[in-house]
Amino acid sequence: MTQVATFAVEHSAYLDADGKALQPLPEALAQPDTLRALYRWMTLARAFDAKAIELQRTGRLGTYASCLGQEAAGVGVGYAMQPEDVLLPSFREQAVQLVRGVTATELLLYWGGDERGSDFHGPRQDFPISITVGGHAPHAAGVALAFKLRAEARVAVCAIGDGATSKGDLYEAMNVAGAWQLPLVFVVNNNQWAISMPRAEQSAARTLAQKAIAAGFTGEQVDGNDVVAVTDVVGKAIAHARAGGGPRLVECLTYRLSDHTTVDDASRYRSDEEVSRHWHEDPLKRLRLWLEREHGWSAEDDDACRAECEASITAAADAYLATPPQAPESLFDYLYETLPDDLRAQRDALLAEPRDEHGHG
Amino acid sequence: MTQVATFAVEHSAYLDADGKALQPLPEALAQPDTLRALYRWMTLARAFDAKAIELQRTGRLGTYASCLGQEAAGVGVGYAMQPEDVLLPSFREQAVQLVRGVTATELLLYWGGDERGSDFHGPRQDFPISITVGGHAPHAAGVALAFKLRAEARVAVCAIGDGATSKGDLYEAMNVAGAWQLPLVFVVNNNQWAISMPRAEQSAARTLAQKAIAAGFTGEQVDGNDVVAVTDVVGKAIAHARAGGGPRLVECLTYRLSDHTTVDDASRYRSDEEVSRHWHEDPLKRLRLWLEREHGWSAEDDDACRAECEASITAAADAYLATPPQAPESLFDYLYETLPDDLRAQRDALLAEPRDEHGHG
Amino acid sequence: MAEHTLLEAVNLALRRAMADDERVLVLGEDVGVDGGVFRATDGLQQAYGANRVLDTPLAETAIAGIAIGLAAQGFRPVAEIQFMGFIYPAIDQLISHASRLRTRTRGRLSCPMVLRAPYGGGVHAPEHHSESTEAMLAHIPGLRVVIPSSPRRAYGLLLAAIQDPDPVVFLEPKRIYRAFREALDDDGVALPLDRAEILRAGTDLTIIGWGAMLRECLSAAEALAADGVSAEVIDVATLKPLDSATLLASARRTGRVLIVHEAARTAGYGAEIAARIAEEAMFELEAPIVRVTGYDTVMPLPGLEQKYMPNRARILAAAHRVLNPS
Amino acid sequence: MAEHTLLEAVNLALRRAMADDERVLVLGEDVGVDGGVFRATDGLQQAYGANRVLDTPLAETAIAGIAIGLAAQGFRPVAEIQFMGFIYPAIDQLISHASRLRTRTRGRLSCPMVLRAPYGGGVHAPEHHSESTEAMLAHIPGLRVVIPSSPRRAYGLLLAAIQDPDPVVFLEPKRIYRAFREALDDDGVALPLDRAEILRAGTDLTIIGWGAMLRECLSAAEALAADGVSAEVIDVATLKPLDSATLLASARRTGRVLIVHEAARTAGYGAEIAARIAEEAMFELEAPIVRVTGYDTVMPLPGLEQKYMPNRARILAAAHRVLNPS
Ligand SMILES: Cc1ncc(C[n+]2csc(CCOP(=O)(O)OP(=O)(O)O)c2C)c(N)n1
Ligand SMILES: Cc1ncc(C[n+]2csc(CCOP(=O)(O)OP(=O)(O)O)c2C)c(N)n1
Ligand SMILES: [Mg+2]
Ligand SMILES: [Mg+2]
Repeated sequence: MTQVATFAVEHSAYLDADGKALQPLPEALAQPDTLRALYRWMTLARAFDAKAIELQRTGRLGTYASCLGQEAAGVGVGYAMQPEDVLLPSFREQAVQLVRGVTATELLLYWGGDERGSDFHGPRQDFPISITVGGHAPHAAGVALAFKLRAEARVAVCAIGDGATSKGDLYEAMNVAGAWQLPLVFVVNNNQWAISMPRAEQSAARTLAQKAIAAGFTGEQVDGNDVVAVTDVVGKAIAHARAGGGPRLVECLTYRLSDHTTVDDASRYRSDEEVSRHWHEDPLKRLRLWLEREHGWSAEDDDACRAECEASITAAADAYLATPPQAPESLFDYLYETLPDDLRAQRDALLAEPRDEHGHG
Repeated sequence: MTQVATFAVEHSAYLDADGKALQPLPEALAQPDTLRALYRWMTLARAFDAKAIELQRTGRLGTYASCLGQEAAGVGVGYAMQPEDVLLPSFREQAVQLVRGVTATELLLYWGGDERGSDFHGPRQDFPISITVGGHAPHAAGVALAFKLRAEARVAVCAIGDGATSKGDLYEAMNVAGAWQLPLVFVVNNNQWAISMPRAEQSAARTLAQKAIAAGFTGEQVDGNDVVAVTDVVGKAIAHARAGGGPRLVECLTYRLSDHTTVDDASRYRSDEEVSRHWHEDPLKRLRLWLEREHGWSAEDDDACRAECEASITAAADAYLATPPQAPESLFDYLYETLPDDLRAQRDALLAEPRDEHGHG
Repeated sequence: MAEHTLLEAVNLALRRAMADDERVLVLGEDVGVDGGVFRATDGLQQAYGANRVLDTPLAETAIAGIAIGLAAQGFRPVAEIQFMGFIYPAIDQLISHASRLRTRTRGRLSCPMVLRAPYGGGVHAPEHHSESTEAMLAHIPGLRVVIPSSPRRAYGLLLAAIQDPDPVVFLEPKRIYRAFREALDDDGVALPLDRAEILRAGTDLTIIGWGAMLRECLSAAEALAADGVSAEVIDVATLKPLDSATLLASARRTGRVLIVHEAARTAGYGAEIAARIAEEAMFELEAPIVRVTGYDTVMPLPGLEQKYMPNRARILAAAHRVLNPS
Repeated sequence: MAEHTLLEAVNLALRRAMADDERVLVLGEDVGVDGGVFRATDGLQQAYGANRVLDTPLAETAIAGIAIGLAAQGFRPVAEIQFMGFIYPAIDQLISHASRLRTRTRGRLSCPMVLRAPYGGGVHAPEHHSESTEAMLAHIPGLRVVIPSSPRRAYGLLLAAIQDPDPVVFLEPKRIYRAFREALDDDGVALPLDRAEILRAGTDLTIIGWGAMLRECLSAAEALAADGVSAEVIDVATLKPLDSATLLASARRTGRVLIVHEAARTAGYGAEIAARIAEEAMFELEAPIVRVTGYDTVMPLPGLEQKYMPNRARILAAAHRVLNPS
């Protein structure tokens, strides 16, 4: 027997759960302004999450998938991207989307059951949320191929969960991305659960990063609750892809502190004890401790930051709640660029139905 | 950065292209009787192939996918299996099927467009040929799961091509097989081409064996033109799976000496020079040279072997050609166990049509 | 006799089938420990163990394909697809393999599997969670497609589907999972897989539907009765094979036919029923056959969902057209 | 004007589209160096380079999904699925994404892609190589489904499909890829994507079909003419959106309708056409609407293929039933 190939998976981390540095922070990210900005984005994401759950609980939002505990993985990815890059998000990427410039009002519209929430006014080329697990991965390959064919220095970033790594769609997209050396970064948000399926039962692969080996490119792990590590490692992967180096996969090790969605009851399949244990890993806490220790961040600073974020989210929620509903005929109006004659009668029938006016919720 | 996982892919070979031993042959396979049996199966497979192509060229068989040059990969797998194991073949596995006990007449019936060719009288639980590339891989996981649930010491063997390794179906099946530690061996018949797509363009993965890393189990390479190596390595993988060790993947490095099928013209996408070069690797030749050198195999022995195989295939072909066609209503008779009332009228309509009698071809 | 919801009836039928036949297995995403996202498989893993109730990785192609392999090996797998909107990665397995294994091998192998999925709209769910594409499946030769409309029918039809020696797609109208209860005897008695049921007898008009739409149909029939119109309401129940005889007999009796489904209109299954009646009973009709269906649009997010779904008012308006053809 | 086969017409249309619009890309298995297993893309890679004609790995989900990504980015991808029998792994991408991208984003993104696939039986091919499941696709809101019946129509319809701003599935009847030639001007003129075409005018009977079946229909019409029956033959061409007006007008004129397709009968697209005529023009018909279709069985291996396929004899037998309803 001869060894014909060997592979390794690396893991990176900068800040531990107590906000202590495991190694010197990367120069570019170590600046207090940058760290404060990252912290503020995470705080905003958490405020958004809380508001969304509140709205859902009071019947003013639809089923909602919380990103509680995963803010670092989200914000780090958003921060590592350039505006001209394109994000293809799954349904738990509110944090990335906020950093990308999708407004909280748009996100609420979407989760409130209104398609206009996906008509982002900020990142016009970003993809809408993919509810089909893994279904957007091939689109990411197509977007990245577009960049490559046009010789644009842009990168597609496809965000998926640990559960999605079991889907053939993702694998096919990864294999093509490798074969064609596409400028595409896959970010696996490994929050340890796919509804009730724990990570260990999802796959016998020791790491999800090693999924990339099958497609012929590098996969690596990062502490997904360490926003510095996520920003750094994803940033490098994006830079590598932008420079023509081909795809990369980054597995962010994090934890879903919430139920799967507002219709899930996670206590059916995991213990409170497990969840509490993971609160210790909270991504906000560790960066706050670092900021306190290294950059004089005070309780007042923290309160102010939180208050500002909450106010901005409340304003967004008010704007959402005040948005009049879509016209029913919009069902037809966005189906094709031009409505085929064949559908006119159906649209007319819809218009002939009695209309009741109502707001969101 | 910390290394959290490392992997390696091994390659095995015993006989080189000139029939010289690269290392001592495994005891069990080194016996002259065994080697002669393996050689005879390969000769039979080649005779079958030649006959099938002759029948196709003369309008007496449908489109046919030749296994020329891949006899070792096929025979080795068949030889390594136990009768109670289950084979799930792709469409180029005539050699395995023959060893499994599918008759040449059945194979010809199938390729002649008659479903009865998949009603194997030998290996009753083996799956029929899967024309959908990779589509049978999930079935293999189901079969292996059945064995595991019933605590039977049986193994499912799923044969696919290099092209199939790009399919999500295969990946999903592999991932489940790993997660559930199923008694399942995947054999990748890497014949370097998927119709016109060369192996190197199919995937950036350096080896196809490493696809298994994504699913958390071992993948290895073997010289697929060395029937000793194939039998040995696949045999060990099967034994490992039978003993409860979980799945394995074996990549057989071989070469498709023929066109993709009888409707393909490979000269459009690869050079004659490339093909001739690979004739040097011929699996029959190398074992014949070994038998000659080590076990006194003579030209007469070889002629006799070939003649016996050809006669048996000719008899099988005659039986095929003499088989009366199926009754048209068999279209309905095997659709459900009991034909639903709703289809009776359609069956009656079919029966009312004028019938013309005809044989195969 | 205890009263049960449709969801409980599904659970009861699964329990009963697993108790009676050890070849019956349940597999799917979150069906085990969690008991299914709707709780259809609640308690099954506790009762029958993790070897008979298997949580699968997140992979619908694999789920369907594994069920095929198990079925070929003599098990009776009942696989769940979490929502019908995620059935599409399994369609290749259904059309290319499950439905063909018997005919492909001339009966040597067969595929006695059930693929269950909650289907349909009206529950204010995210995108892809309100699909109703039964017509695509009913086009596939070799499959059976079954849709219950009540707890009792869900129980009997699911038992039948599990006992059937061929592949069955069993679509559960999630909108009425918990909408009402029905007295139900857990007696293990299966219903036939090729019979429509007349839910309400009538003489002036035949209303044909399936799944959750039948509640709208029955409610419309009630309203028509108040106006002195006697509407017959038929639950198709087995879309494939279709019980044409019952539908045709009713159409001939009433002379007026309305077909209701929430799926998009074009190439929906209502077309098949209309076509059969037009072919077999046209001269006995007093009015054109009218379909009340979802529009040929994408099922919208919840904000406009109610605009999409056919309802009592739309059925009544159509009934009046059928009763007074211009 | 040169004479071309349907296959050559497809090739010409692709060349023309690529020459006229650099956003047009071709991708699929074996479409590049090999020129496609039927040679539909022959010479394109030589002419336009490997950056515009891409050989993909063997992965149909990816092929469809990549086309969606390209389309959203402003390209006009023309993806090939080698045979319709391998389109099923791409169905999820079609129904869940391609057809929804525009409405999902309220027009912010769109999906101007074409998915081409050879379809239909009659060429003595292996299993899965003779599929005809157009009805499943025609049920998907937001898609267009187009099927040409001749070289000229293939050329014009494919150009139109490529120019269309929304996703189009373009199914090519492989049985007539090389069956006959037609004079064809490579003038870049597209045909409308919502018009049926009357191939032969008639007064006594309307025969409606698409794809390769139209040859059988025309041949039947010929035979009927010899018997003094004037049959009108209509090529549906665009199954989605359907040109109901042309079909209804003909049905009203002749009063007798025959619908022909090789797909399985139940929930086939013939049902939709029958249902529309039954709803809109029933009182103007002199005979029941009759469908001549493939059986509700799996398409057999070549040995029995001819027993499965509708043909002139079956059409004629049905025509006589429609002409003399009992
Ligand atoms: C193709 C598909 N199958 C099933 C579902 C139902 N579902 C929604 S989320 C989910 C689990 C996803 O797990 P993971 O990928 O880890 O993402 P997470 O929810 O943890 O963020 C499932 C099964 C779906 N949306 N899409
Ligand atoms: C799902 C699917 N897609 C496409 C095809 C058409 N096709 C038949 S064989 C083949 C290439 C297969 O290559 P490989 O897996 O390497 O097997 P080989 O033919 O070399 O034995 C293709 C594309 C198919 N049969 N199934
Ligand atoms: Mg997860
Ligand atoms: Mg190959």
